[in-house]
Order: sequence, then C-alpha cells, then structure tokens
Amino acid sequence: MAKKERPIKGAPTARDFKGNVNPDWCPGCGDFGVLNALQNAYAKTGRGSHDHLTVSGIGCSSNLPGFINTYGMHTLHGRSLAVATGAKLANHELNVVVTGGDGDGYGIGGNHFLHTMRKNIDLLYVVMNNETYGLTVGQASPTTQIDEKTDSTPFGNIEPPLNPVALAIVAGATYVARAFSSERDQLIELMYNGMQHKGFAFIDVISPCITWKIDEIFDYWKERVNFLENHDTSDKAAALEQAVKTGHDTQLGLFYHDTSRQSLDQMEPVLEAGPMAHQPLGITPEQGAAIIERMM
Amino acid sequence: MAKKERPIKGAPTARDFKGNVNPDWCPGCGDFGVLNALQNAYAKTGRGSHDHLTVSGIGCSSNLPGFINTYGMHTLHGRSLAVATGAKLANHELNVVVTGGDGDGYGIGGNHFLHTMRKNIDLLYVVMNNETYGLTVGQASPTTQIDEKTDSTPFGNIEPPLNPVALAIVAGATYVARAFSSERDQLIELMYNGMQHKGFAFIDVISPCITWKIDEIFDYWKERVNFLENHDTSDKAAALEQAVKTGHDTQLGLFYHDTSRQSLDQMEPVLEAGPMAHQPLGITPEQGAAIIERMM
Amino acid sequence: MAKYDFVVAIGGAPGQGIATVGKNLSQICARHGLHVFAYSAYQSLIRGGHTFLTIRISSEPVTNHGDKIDLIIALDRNSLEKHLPHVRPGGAIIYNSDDVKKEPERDDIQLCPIPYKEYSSEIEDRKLQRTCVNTCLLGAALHLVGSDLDMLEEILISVLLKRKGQETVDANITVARAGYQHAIDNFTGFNVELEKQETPLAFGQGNALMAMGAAAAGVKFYAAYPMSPSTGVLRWMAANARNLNIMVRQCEDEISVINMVIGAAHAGCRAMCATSGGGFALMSEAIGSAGMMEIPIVVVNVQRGGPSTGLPTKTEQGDLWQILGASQGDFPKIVVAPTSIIDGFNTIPELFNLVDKFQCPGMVLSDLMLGEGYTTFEPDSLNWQPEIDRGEMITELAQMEGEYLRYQITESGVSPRAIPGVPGHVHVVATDDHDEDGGLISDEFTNPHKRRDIMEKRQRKMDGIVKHLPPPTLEGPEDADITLIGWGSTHGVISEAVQMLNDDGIVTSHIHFKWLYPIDEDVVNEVLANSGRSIIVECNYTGQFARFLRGETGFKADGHIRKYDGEPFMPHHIADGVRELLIGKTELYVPYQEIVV
Amino acid sequence: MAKYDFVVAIGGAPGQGIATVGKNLSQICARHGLHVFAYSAYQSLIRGGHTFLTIRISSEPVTNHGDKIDLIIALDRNSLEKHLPHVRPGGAIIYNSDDVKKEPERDDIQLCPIPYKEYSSEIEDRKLQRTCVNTCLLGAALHLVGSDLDMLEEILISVLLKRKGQETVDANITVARAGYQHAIDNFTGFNVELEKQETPLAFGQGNALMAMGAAAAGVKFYAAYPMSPSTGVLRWMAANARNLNIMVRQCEDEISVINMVIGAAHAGCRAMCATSGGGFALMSEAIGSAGMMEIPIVVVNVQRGGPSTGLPTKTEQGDLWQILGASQGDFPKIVVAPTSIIDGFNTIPELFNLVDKFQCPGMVLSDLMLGEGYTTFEPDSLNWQPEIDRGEMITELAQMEGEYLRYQITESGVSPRAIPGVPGHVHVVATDDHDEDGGLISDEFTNPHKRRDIMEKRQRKMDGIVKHLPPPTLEGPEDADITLIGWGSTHGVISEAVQMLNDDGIVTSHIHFKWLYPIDEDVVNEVLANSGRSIIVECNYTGQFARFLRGETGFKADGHIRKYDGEPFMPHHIADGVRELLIGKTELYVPYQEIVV
Ligand SMILES: Cc1ncc(C[n+]2csc(CCOP(=O)(O)OP(=O)(O)O)c2C)c(N)n1
Ligand SMILES: Cc1ncc(C[n+]2csc(CCOP(=O)(O)OP(=O)(O)O)c2C)c(N)n1
Ligand code: SF4
Ligand code: SF4
Ligand SMILES: [Mg+2]
Ligand SMILES: [Mg+2]
Repeated sequence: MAKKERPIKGAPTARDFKGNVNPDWCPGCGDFGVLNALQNAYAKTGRGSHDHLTVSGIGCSSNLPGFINTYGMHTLHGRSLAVATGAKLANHELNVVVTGGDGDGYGIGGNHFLHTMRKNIDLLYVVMNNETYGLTVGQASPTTQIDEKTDSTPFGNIEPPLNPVALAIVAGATYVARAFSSERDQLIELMYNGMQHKGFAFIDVISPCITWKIDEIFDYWKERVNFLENHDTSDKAAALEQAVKTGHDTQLGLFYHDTSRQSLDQMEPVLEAGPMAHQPLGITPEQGAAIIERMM
Repeated sequence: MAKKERPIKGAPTARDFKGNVNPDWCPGCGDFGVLNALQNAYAKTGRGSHDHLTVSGIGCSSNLPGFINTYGMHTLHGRSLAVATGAKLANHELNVVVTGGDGDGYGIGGNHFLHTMRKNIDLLYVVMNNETYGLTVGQASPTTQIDEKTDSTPFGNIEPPLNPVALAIVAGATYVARAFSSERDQLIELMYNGMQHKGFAFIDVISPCITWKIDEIFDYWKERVNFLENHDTSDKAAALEQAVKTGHDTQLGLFYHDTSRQSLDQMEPVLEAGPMAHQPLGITPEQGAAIIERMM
Repeated sequence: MAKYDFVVAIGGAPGQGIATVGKNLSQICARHGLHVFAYSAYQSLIRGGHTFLTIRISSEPVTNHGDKIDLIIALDRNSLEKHLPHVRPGGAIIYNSDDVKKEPERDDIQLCPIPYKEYSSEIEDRKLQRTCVNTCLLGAALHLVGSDLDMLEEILISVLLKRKGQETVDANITVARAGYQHAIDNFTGFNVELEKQETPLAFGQGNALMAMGAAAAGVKFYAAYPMSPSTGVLRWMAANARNLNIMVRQCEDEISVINMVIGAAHAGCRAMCATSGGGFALMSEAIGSAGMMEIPIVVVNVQRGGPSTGLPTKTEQGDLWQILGASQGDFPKIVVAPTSIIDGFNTIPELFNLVDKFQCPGMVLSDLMLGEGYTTFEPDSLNWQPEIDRGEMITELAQMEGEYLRYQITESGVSPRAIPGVPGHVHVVATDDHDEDGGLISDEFTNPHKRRDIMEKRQRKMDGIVKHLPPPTLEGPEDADITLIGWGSTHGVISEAVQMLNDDGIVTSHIHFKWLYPIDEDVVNEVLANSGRSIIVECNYTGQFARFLRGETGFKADGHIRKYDGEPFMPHHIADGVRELLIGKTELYVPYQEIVV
Repeated sequence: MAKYDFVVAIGGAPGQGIATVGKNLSQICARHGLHVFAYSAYQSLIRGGHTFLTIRISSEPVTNHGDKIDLIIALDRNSLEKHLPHVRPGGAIIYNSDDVKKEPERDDIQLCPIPYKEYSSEIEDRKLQRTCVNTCLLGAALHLVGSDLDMLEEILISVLLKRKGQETVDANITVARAGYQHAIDNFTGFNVELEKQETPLAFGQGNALMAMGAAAAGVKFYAAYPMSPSTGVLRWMAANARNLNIMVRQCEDEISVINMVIGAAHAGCRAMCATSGGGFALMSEAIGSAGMMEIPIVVVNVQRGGPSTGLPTKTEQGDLWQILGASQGDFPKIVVAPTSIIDGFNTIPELFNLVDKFQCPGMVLSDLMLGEGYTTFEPDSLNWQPEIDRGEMITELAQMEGEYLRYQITESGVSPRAIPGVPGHVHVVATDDHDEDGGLISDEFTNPHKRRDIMEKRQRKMDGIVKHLPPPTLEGPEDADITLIGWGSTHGVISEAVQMLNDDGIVTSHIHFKWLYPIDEDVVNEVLANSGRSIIVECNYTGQFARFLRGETGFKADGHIRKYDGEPFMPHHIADGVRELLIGKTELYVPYQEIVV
C-alpha cells in the first residue's frame, strides 16, 4: 500500500503523477478523464510531484487526491477551498489545486466558493460536476435539473439548478471555464493555463456519473456540448452573457480571463519575506521590547 | 417591558407596527429609516401584526425584529434565511420578512443567501448594508471597499467587495432591488412590492453606520446614488449589465423582476392541503396499514 | 433458545445484487413467519470493494446478526476465498463452480458448487444470463434450509414482471428451479425446516422505522442533507412525502437543515432532521439556539465510525460526548438512544411529546447497526396512533389574563408558547438571553438578576424532564454475579450474551440505558445498586458512556468491554470478554473481529 | 494584604469615553509602579446602555476587581443614581454638579460634586468643552487617591497633542488642574498615597497578551471571524501583522477560519484562531478533522454567557462540555484554561509545543473576564523567546530508511510528519480513516484490524500527552478544613477568597486546574486526596467541571459555589459561600450580584 515518491528523471510526464492507489470509481465514471487530464497538466508545469498540493473535500470526485502522486489533503465535505487557501497562503510556492464535486463545492461548500473567488486566491479549482451526489447514492445536487427523479426527489426535483459559470464570473473569479471530462485535450489545456494564471481559476467540468445518472452519460452530453467560439475572454459582460445562456446545453471553453487583478498573495505585504512556512519563527527581543513600550 | 398586542381598529397604520422596545441603535444610524419603511410597508398590506413574521440573524441591523410589532425571530448570526424558509414552508400564509446586515447575510450567511434565491422561496429579504460589522465594532465586511482601514484591516483592506445585486440576479432571486435608507418613499414602495411578489424578493439597502464609518454617512451617499431610469426590469441581461456597473457609486431602484417563475411553496404539492402547521397531525391506521403492506 | 436459528451470509462485490438476494431471502422468511435480523458490512464505495451481508433467521425475534455462519452464498470467487474460513464446522458454502479455479480446501464443511453455466445455457440474453446467477444460488440455498421454492417464485413474479417483463421472470425461475434441484440431487439439507407460521411478518430497515415513527408522531416537516448512514430516513421521507403530506426538503448543508427545522417548529409543525456525526457537529450551534428560544425539535444522529469523516459505512457509539456537549452554555435538552430497530419507531413519538411539553431540543443517538440493519416485526405491532401531546401550545386567540409573555416565569419553567399567526400573542423569540417578554437582556441593559431568573426558569424544566424519563431497565436476576451495562443499540446483543453466560452457569444480569440525559442520580444509583461485578459494554474507544455515567452518578464499573474497529459486537465477543475479565487478566477487553470483509 | 488596595469605578454611557478615563488612570498607576486589574461591565450595544468600569489599584499584583468600591467617578446622572449605593461606607463619589437635580442622599460617604461648567467656561469649542468633563473629574479623583497631576499631564500631551492639537491639550490640562484644585479645596483625600516605584509597569488586556504569546510562540498564521469577547485577539494580530510578519486573515465565517488554519498548519506554519462559544460550535467538525489528519492547531474559545447568542458581553465558564465534546468520535486533543491574564501569554507557547509534539488540536478556554480584563505586569517579565519545539517534523529531504509513511505505527503513536514541498515524502492526509500511508480504509476495503491498529496508534498519543501535563496546583495548608477547587480564570479570585477565609480562621486550601484534558486519574486523585471539605467554584449553572472531574476521577465535591448571572465572582461571593456551606444550609451556593449595571 505504501507510497514512495518515485524520483523523476528529466521532465516529468503524466505517468509520474500516477498515484499508488488505483481509482475506485465505477468503470466509466467521468472522473477518470479529469484525473488523467490533471496528471497531464501537472506534468506540463515541469515541476516535481512534491511541489504540488491537491486538496479535496468528500465525495466520489473528492477521492481524487488519493489517486495522484502529489501532496494531498482529503479534507471535510465542503471545506476544501478554505483548507487550500490556508495552505496556499502558508506556502505560496506550492501549486495548489482543489478538486471536488458539485455537492461538495456548490452545495455545502457554497460560501467558501463565493468568498474564495471574491478574494481571488491563487488556486485552480476543478469541479467534477455530475449533477448529483454520487457517493451518497444519487440525491439531487445544486446542479440537478428540474423534474429529475433522484433518491431524494422520487417525484421529480422542484428546485432549479444554479449556474456555476455565471456565478463565478459575478463573484470575482478571474479565470472561468467550462469543460467536459471526455474532451481531454481542452481540459488539459484549461487546467494548465489555470495553474499558470495568478488568481482564482475555476473550471466546471461535466463529469458524468454512470451509476446514478445512467441516462446522462457520454452520448447524452456529447450531443449537448459545443465549443465557445469567437469569444473575447477579457470581456466580462460578454462572458456573463454567454454564461447566462449556458444552461444544461452548454458551451465548453474559457469564458472569462481577467489578468488585471492581483491575487491575494501578491497583495499581502507579509509575504514579501517569502512563504510564511519558511519564515523564522517567533519574534526578536527587540520586537518584544517595542511591544511592551507601547503598553506602558 | 412586556409587550401587549394592540388591537388594530380599521386599516392598520405604520404606528400599529411600532414595537414596545425603542431601537437602541446609535442616533443617526441608517437602520432607523429601514425600520420606519418596513413599518409602513407592513401597514400597507392591510394585514394585522400577527400575520407577519420578521426574522433576523445577529448584528445591529438584526436587532430590528425587537423594535417592530409583528411576530419575530432573532435567530443565529447568518442563519435567518434558513430559519425563515422553515417558518414560511411551515405556514405559507404568514408574510415572512427577513432583515439583517451585510456581515450576517453576505458573510457568514452567504450559502443560505445563494440557495434560498436558487429555490425562489417566497420571502422578502432586506439587507441593511453598511459595509461593516457594526455590532462587533467595525471590522471589514464582504462589502467593505478596498483600502478601507477598519478594526481588522488597520493598514487597509486588500479584499475586494462583492456585488450583492449582481449576485442575486445570477443566483435566481426573482425580485432584486437596491435602495437607500434615507429614500423613504422608494424604500416603502420596494418593500411593499417585494412582499406582494410571489418568490424571493431581495433589497440591498444602503444603511450608513454613523459610528464606524463616520466618513460614509448621509452626505457621502447622497452624492453617489442615483435612480435607475428607463430600465426594463423584466430583462435579465439588462439588469445584470446595470448591476455589474453598480459598484460603490450606485443606482437605486428595482433591477430585476421575474414574474414567470413559481415560488417553491407554489410548486410543492403537499401544500395543497393548506399550511403544514394547520394540517392534522399523524397518519391514519389505513395509511399505516398501507405502509406495512409494502414491507411484507 | 429459538427453535430455529440459522445464519446465511451472502458475499460479493457491490453492484452484484447482494441486497436483492438478501431481500428475497428475508422476504421468504418473513412470509413464512420467521424472524430475521440483517447486517451488511460494506465500504464507502459505489462499485468495487466487497460486501458481506449476514442474515440471521430465527423462530423468535432476533436483534443482532449472531455468532456463527451456517451457510454462505458466495457470489464471486473473492467471496469464496475470503469467507471460506468463516463458515462454522458443519456448515456449507454455495458457489458457482464456473468461477472456481481451485477446489476450496475445507473438509469440515459441505462444499456446494453449482455448475451455473450448464443450467443457464438456454438464456440467450448475455446480460440476463449473468444477473440470474444469484437466483440460481439462492434456489440451492432454499433447499439447504428446508424451504420450498413457491415463495421465491411468487416474489420473482411480483417484483420482476412489471419492471422487467416475462423473459426475465422466466429466466430467473428456470435457474432457481435448476439450482434447487441440483441441491436436492447433490447436497445434504440442514436439519431445519422453515415452518410456515399463520401470520407472515413484515420487515424493514431501522432508518425507515424511525421515519415511520416520525410520521406517526405527526412530523410535518423533515429536512436533511444526505449523510451515511442516516440517508435512509431521508429516503423514506422523500418516498412517502406526498401520500402522507409531509414537507420534505433537502438543504444546502446541515446548518440550513437544522435552522429550517427550527423555523418550521416555531411556526407550529412537529419538525425533525437526521444526520450523522459530522453533520451533527455542524448543527450544534443551532441546537443551543433551540434551547434558548425554547423551540421543540428532534435531531437524530445515526452514528458511524469516527473521528471526522472516519468510517462512513461502519458502526460506532462514538458521538455521545459530542451530543452531550453540543453547543455552548447550559440549556435543557433530552438525549435518547433507541435500544432496537423497533424501539426506534416508538422513540420518536415519545420524544416529541417530551420536547413539546418542555420546549427544548431532543436528540436521538442511533447508529449504523440500527439504522441500516433490518429486522422483521409483527405487521400489526406498530402503534400508528401514539398519543400526541403538544404541551402548552397556544394555537388560537383565547381569553387571556393580562398580557402574553412568551417566557413567563413559571414554577415548572414551562411557559405557554404561541404560534406565529395567532392574534393577540405577537412576540419575539431570541437567541440572545432575554426577559420574560423576549426583550434582550444583553442589549438594552444588563441585569444579572433578570438573567439569573430566566436561566433558572429555563433550567427548572430539567426537573420536570428528569421525572418523565423512565429509569434504565434491569433484566435478569437481582443477585447476579456479573452485571452487563449497556446503552442504546447494543441491547439485543448484550441480552443474548447474558443468556449465553447464564446458560454457562455465570449468573449475569443486564442493565440497559435508553434515556441518557438528563439522568436522575438517585434513581439510577438505585438500579445500579443491584449490580454484581459490573462491566460496561460499548462500541467506542474511550468509554464515553462509562465516563459520563461516572460523572453523573459516581458509579465506577469494574470492567469494560469496548469495540472500535467498525464492526458491531457479536454475542460471543461479549461473553468471551466477561470470561476474560472474570479471570482478572484485564479491566478492559477488546474483542477480536474474526470476520474480515 | 497589599499595602495599597483601592478600587475606583467609572460609570457612564457607552461613547462617553469611560475607556479613556480608565486607561489614563490605569496608566498613571502603572507608571507609578502600582498594579491594576480592570473589569468592565457593559452591554452588547454600541451606544446607549450603561458601562461600569472597575479599576482595582494595588501595591501588589491583583487578579480580580475586588470586593468593594472606594471611589466612583460618575460621568452622567444615571451613573450617579445607579451607583450611589455601591460606594463602600467611607468612600466617595465624584460627579459633575451641573448634572444633578437633587443632591444624592448618603451621609456615610463623601459626596464630591464638581461645578464643571464654571471651570470649563473658557473653553470655546462646545464639543471640546463637553468632552473635557472626564478629565476634570479625573483630576479631582487623582487628588483623592493621593497622586499628583504630573503624570496625567504627560499622558494628555503624549496622547492628544499629535492627534488633536494644542487646543485640546490645553483645554484638558486646564480642567484637570481645576478639578484637582477643587478637590484640594473641598474634599478630604483618602488616606493613601500613590508611591512611585522605581520601575513603572506595563499594562494590557488579556486578549492582547494571548496574542502576544502566540507571536512569541511563532504563530505565523492567524485567522478569525469577529466575535465578542474574542475580537481583541484579532485586533492585536491585525495591528501587529505587518511589523511581526504574521499572516492575518478575516474569513467569511468560523468554519472557513478553522479550515484555513488547518491548511496553513499542514503547510508548516504554527497557526491559530480564536472565537467564542457560537463560533466554536461551528468549528467543531473541523477540530475532529485536525485530530484525524493529525495536524497541530490551536483554537481559543473566549467564553461568554450562554447558551446560544446568550450574553455577548458577559462572562461565563459554560463551554467546558462543548469543548470536551467537540466533534464526533474519539481523537487525541488537549484542553487548557489559563489561570490569569499573564498565564494566557505563557499558555500559548506551552500548548504549541505540545500540539506540535503530539500532532493534535489544542484548545484554550479563556473567558470574557480574562480576555477583556486588563492588568499590569513587570515590563521585562514576559518571556519573548520561549522554547519552540516543533516535534517530529520533516522539513527537508533527508536520508530515509525505507519508504515514508505519514501515519507510521509507532510506540508513542507519533509519526513524523513531512510538510508539503519536501521532496521524497509525497503523501495524502485524509479525514476518512486510513492506513499508515494515508490510504482510505473505508474506501478501498474494510479492514477492522487495520482500523483498530491505527485507532490505537492515534490514541496512544494520549498516554504521552497526559505525562506532559502538569498536575493541578495545591496552594495553602495540606490539612485544610476547606478546599476550594477551581479551574481556569477564577484562580485569582479564589486565591483571594482563600486568603480571606484563612485570615478569618477558616483553614482553607486551593486546588486549581489549568490543564483540563486529558486528566491523569491517579495523579489528580493524589492531589485531591489533600482536600478538606471540598467546594468546587465555577462560573456556570450545571457544574460542568464538577461533573467532568467526577467522571474522570470519581471525585465528588462536598459543595458547590456557582454563578451564572453574567458577572464574574468577587472574592467575598466565594468566602460568603463557604461560610453558608459550612453551616450546612445547602450544598450549592449561588452568590447574589450586588452591583447591577
Ligand atoms: C458534513 C457532511 N455532510 C454530509 C456528508 C456526506 N456526503 C459525503 S459525499 C456527499 C456528496 C458528494 O457529492 P459531490 O460533491 O457532488 O461528489 P460526487 O460523489 O458526486 O462526486 C455527501 C453529502 C459528509 N461527508 N459530511
Ligand atoms: C457564529 C457567530 N459568529 C460571530 C458572531 C459575532 N457577530 C455578531 S454581529 C456580527 C457582525 C454583524 O455585522 P452585520 O451583519 O453587517 O450587522 P451590522 O451590525 O453591521 O448591522 C458578528 C460577527 C456571532 N454572533 N455568531
Ligand atoms: S457513483 Fe457516479 S460519480 Fe461515483 S464513482 Fe460511480 S460513476 Fe463516478
Ligand atoms: S454601530 Fe453603526 S450600525 Fe450599529 S447602531 Fe451604531 S450606527 Fe447603526
Ligand atoms: Mg456530484
Ligand atoms: Mg453591517
């Protein structure tokens, strides 16, 4: 079981990012494509596996860090963005990628989603959106469509889904994309560019659940998706217009890319002395004396 | 101290909605205007004080239910929308109004804000946005502007504010407005119409804090606000465009009004038999027998 | 002992249809009037992994999955290899001989290979052929346990005909018959026979029974966020919402769940929610708010293995301290742990009457073993019309003396509560501490005397509550040498261990706690005074109940049996522990889990 | 007893500048080398309401606000009327005579009206005139307590000159002198004199001192969501973030706070957060996750009156059970309650060394009394360079034997932890239970034996922790008749009560608990064995500590003194309680709060 970091010779390849544990997802689950793309995107950065940190919450999709050869944190359901923010701000030299599901990220994790985007934390956030709660055996999620019959809505869902892409643009994410787990090359590209982007990069990935959404798997989506074309990614209004149009029949690609804003770590002066985790601990007697001085 | 419901003779007036406790807000606080407008809006409905339920979280602004003569719940910080949803769905004949602050609603309560809008719960939500945490003596809130020096950001805030109006439109609110606590008539009108609207009605009210934001009180805002004009409130894209423009210098009025969607209580079949709270308790022996039948 | 006590286990990969085989077998038993208790060991995985379902069948009611396995149905090779050692000597294992490379090696049991391919060769649809293997093996099993095939055929028709059509039914019946006949021709049946009883039994899962209890109690509002192993309550509620007129909502998180429940309860509904440990942690702030606002709600925690995300599909009694400590400060509350699946049904109405009477949160500690386990019961044994006492609740305008004060200071501590909408009773409830009228003490002024009065008013309710809670039960001889003390879900397994020990000449009694908080020190100590050498049995590491009980009563047990590996106790784990403790080797016995899934 | 023990109280409305008067007076005392302890009674209100600040001044260190009030400075009429009864016989009350309609009626104290209007007539700026009244009354007070005016003038200049300009300084000094002179001419000074000591003292608030301790401990990441009475920690951290290079973040809620802290701690920072009861409730799920992932963090709970939102500006020790029960399941953790404001400074580095060593969450129970109270201390008494022991932490690639296993099973239960970024140690930490390498037990397969092993590994850390925690202290005679037992913030006030009782001939000792969890039953019972008739003193309703202590050790106290009205104990509350308990009237004494603000 034990994992040993394999020394990487030369430029890393996707294979170097293969974890020691084989994914336990159902055969055919969309998450395999996401995992594969992420391994490729990591490789593309040219950095070793110890330079990356993959953080997730809880869910089928959130099992991903266990299947990839980077540092990983498999945190609480819904809390991955908060944990990742802490880790990133503690060591901003790490490439921190957050992975999870629609329930994890848009359901219980919704508030962290909102505020992490607002603060433009330098993370890549990849949501494997299968429009269901996979691991808890298929209840409605915040992206489940109206009328859908699920474990928790046996008579059909009456709560409309949210629009993650539009929400992200409004909430302040500076890199906002939608992808499909079967569109491997585009996904790798989007992930890689998201890692390079300084700020909050968000990719909502259609990642079908073949077990609980048997009617909405590869072919179903293949028919519905099309690629965003002739779109100016720097134009927020245009991005929003496209995003609002995007419902269940959806466009793939980069909706919005704002390079004008600084990420929080770039704005935070205490990081000028290097990553917090590497700064010397404690304070000097002189600093202590100065504090006392002000207390007299 | 004790409060006794005053019998209302004839059509109720704003005075009938005056609570027995005098507001303990700082003299000059914007919240007085909101309270007054709400009393007027309640009166305008023509319904008695026992037909209304005012629900809040915790904060200066959230003290409002104590100062108004309706049923009230002063719940936990950030949780007012969830509690109000429960109360509304338990008795949808009540007119349920939720009041609170920007910290309460957009900070800790952000996730309920998102999902209550998505579900289009039939509530009026009035946020007294003073761009600060008033009751805890003036820390940055999710609407505090960049560079502002506050109790928690003595060197200036580096986290950009969120845009509540834009967020609400994207998240699924069906009645979205912005107001200013000193623009009394407009506020009463917006509140009254919001109560009449079947679905989630949201009003972000600029309600200056004269204690912690002494530089941003009446005159400051008076200069910045202007009225939304020639705007088609049924046009979501236009509403969004206006809303995204709306920053700190802001437009007042109704941005968006969607009358096409049903509120959750209208969609929920179990309410056909009347408010849950008035339905007979328990199940019949026949229903029990039918359940057992399926278990054999 | 029961005349008939037979354990069948089914092993296989998730997705292989273990649950269906189990359900069919259980249903056959139940229709025969036989009792069943089932427990499934599985992983937090949708596919892959391994599931092992243990079904204990008895002529008497059964409360746990027992100590031994008489017969295993191995649905795949992995199960055959893994579970071969788990069959008791003299038992049998049924498997598809096509799967097997190497003959299993055990000469003290009956090996029952079935050449499935041969029997299913006529089924043309490949997929159908693959899925029918379970029915074939079940057919063989039915012969071994002395049943006929009629009931299985009936069930296959009633379940499959509409949903899957004639072809599927035919295929299943063909292979069932072939398996049955093969067993007659080749294997020796066990010396048991399913006796048909007059009245067939019903059977259901613990979570469903708790939901049913809630429906009977008049719950009109149920909110949830899915979380294993509590999701079964949501599932039942969602499925029955429309026909029983219950408002069922799935929320964005557990914080929303409980706050909605509080809102609905305040507006006059009996309102409830269920979750597991982590979700309960998120609810804890709001539990205190229900205490402060004096709003009656019921929160169910179906415990799983902890800490943290822990073991989502394993059982534990590890959340006692969490539930006792939920939320800051002191406030009235009630904690109860049902002692069996059926008791789960009864507990909910009982608890609702209490929380309505005392206007406080009530909390239920169930666990995976109870919640996901299923059991048979007499179809007309459930009380669908339990007493409903909503306490001092004002639902309409009545003549009042003086003004209405929501938090009026009374001797009992209970103040009549008016529901929003009632004329003449307008008031505010608040989570800040408040005066009799709901006005904030902390806000307008500070008054330590008012604070003390209102705090004492609230807490006085505890005196009333404690008088309403039945004391722990004492079963068995009063002058026993050994007394086993347990709480909640372990009642059945401890009872059985007690019986084993008594049969063995070790005079043993059993004290069991259902109502956990508040505890009446004197009453409980009176019961405990009847103990012999006392041993507390619980399913957690630190002895959460033992520590709590000692704190409330001073009672220190002589020994402890604890399990924290995720699997529930089997009776012999406890009986063995008692024997070990008796010879004085240790004060703490941790049983070894033999069956590794 | 101290040579000099004098209590000045200042009453007024919020916004009237009470805090400034108090600060000036305290600073004058501190610069004179006198000790001060201050406690402010106020409401959860920004304006309006009433504030009452008690400043106790002594030649010896003081730990509480004492029993009596010698002198009141009434900043408004309301305070004069409200607090007139609170001055001890022989004491004095200073007030602005312009405010007074009716001469206050008490002939056993010195009434000290100051005709402020007369003295301030030359100040032209109306607003300035209004605000200077405080300085005038303070001037008078300084004469009464035997101080000169020099220090006040110095402070006024140093504080006001830059911020407000010469005019303000002049006006203040003028009225201060007038008040001082008026007092000389009209009032009799107390028979005390502020003796200037060689070395002036520093003074600060409990929350600030805890934050300072965190800075000294090497905290590099601090996150918070504002919540009274913990916000002072955030305020100090934010103000000092830049010069000390500490990352300070205000988050959207407390759930985010603690999860960020966990992320930062995992990435290698010493990371901390502080909140109060309700915020702590929201954090509880994540505390368990730190336990499971074995990430060292420190969480501070500055308790206020509960339950729920409760009394935001009042004190209580009501969150003990919440902190003990935080999060589901069993996991290693440490709970400590500092015993004084200065101890708060020391506790943080002590606790960080422990949590780093044992890789678990550490929790601090402070309260409003400690957190918002302030005290003097020797300026060079703080250890700015405490020992920093980060335990078995791998921060760079080193020669390893074999492969790296994050959760390696060791005898101590501690497994060396590698920080992300270190080559050769890539691993995953998980909140699901896991094997030695972090692989999920619940996910890939179910293995009760692995589960048991890893659970026991984790819990073994508790054996190490318990050995590291100092036992409770025993102060006073070994063969005392009475033993007062307390925990956390009440150390000072209990000590003083003990001294009063001993002076009174009641031989009394004091056992005090700082480290609350885990408890070593034997060690603690050894200390408790020295008790006389034992009385547990705590600031909550249900006796949370008494119940906990009994559960862990079996110790049952003979009596209890409890307070839950929001105001902290005064020494005589405890001493009176002991006398009442001694005459056997009751087993529980709840002191009456005389000073109602
Ligand atoms: C606090 C809490 N509540 C609920 C759960 C149960 N839970 C585990 S995974 C999950 C849903 C996962 O859905 P999603 O994030 O969409 O992931 P998927 O399985 O679909 O990939 C839930 C509700 C939990 N672990 N913690
Ligand atoms: C769980 C929790 N965290 C923190 C607090 C403390 N708190 C009370 S009010 C408040 C902020 C209020 O800000 P806002 O909602 O904007 O209201 P305002 O006072 O500005 O009107 C906070 C943080 C609390 N009561 N509960
Ligand atoms: S249940 Fe769905 S989401 Fe989960 S692993 Fe299977 S296919 Fe993927
Ligand atoms: S502090 Fe600000 S928000 Fe609060 S009452 Fe005063 S003016 Fe209003
Ligand atoms: Mg999903
Ligand atoms: Mg605000």
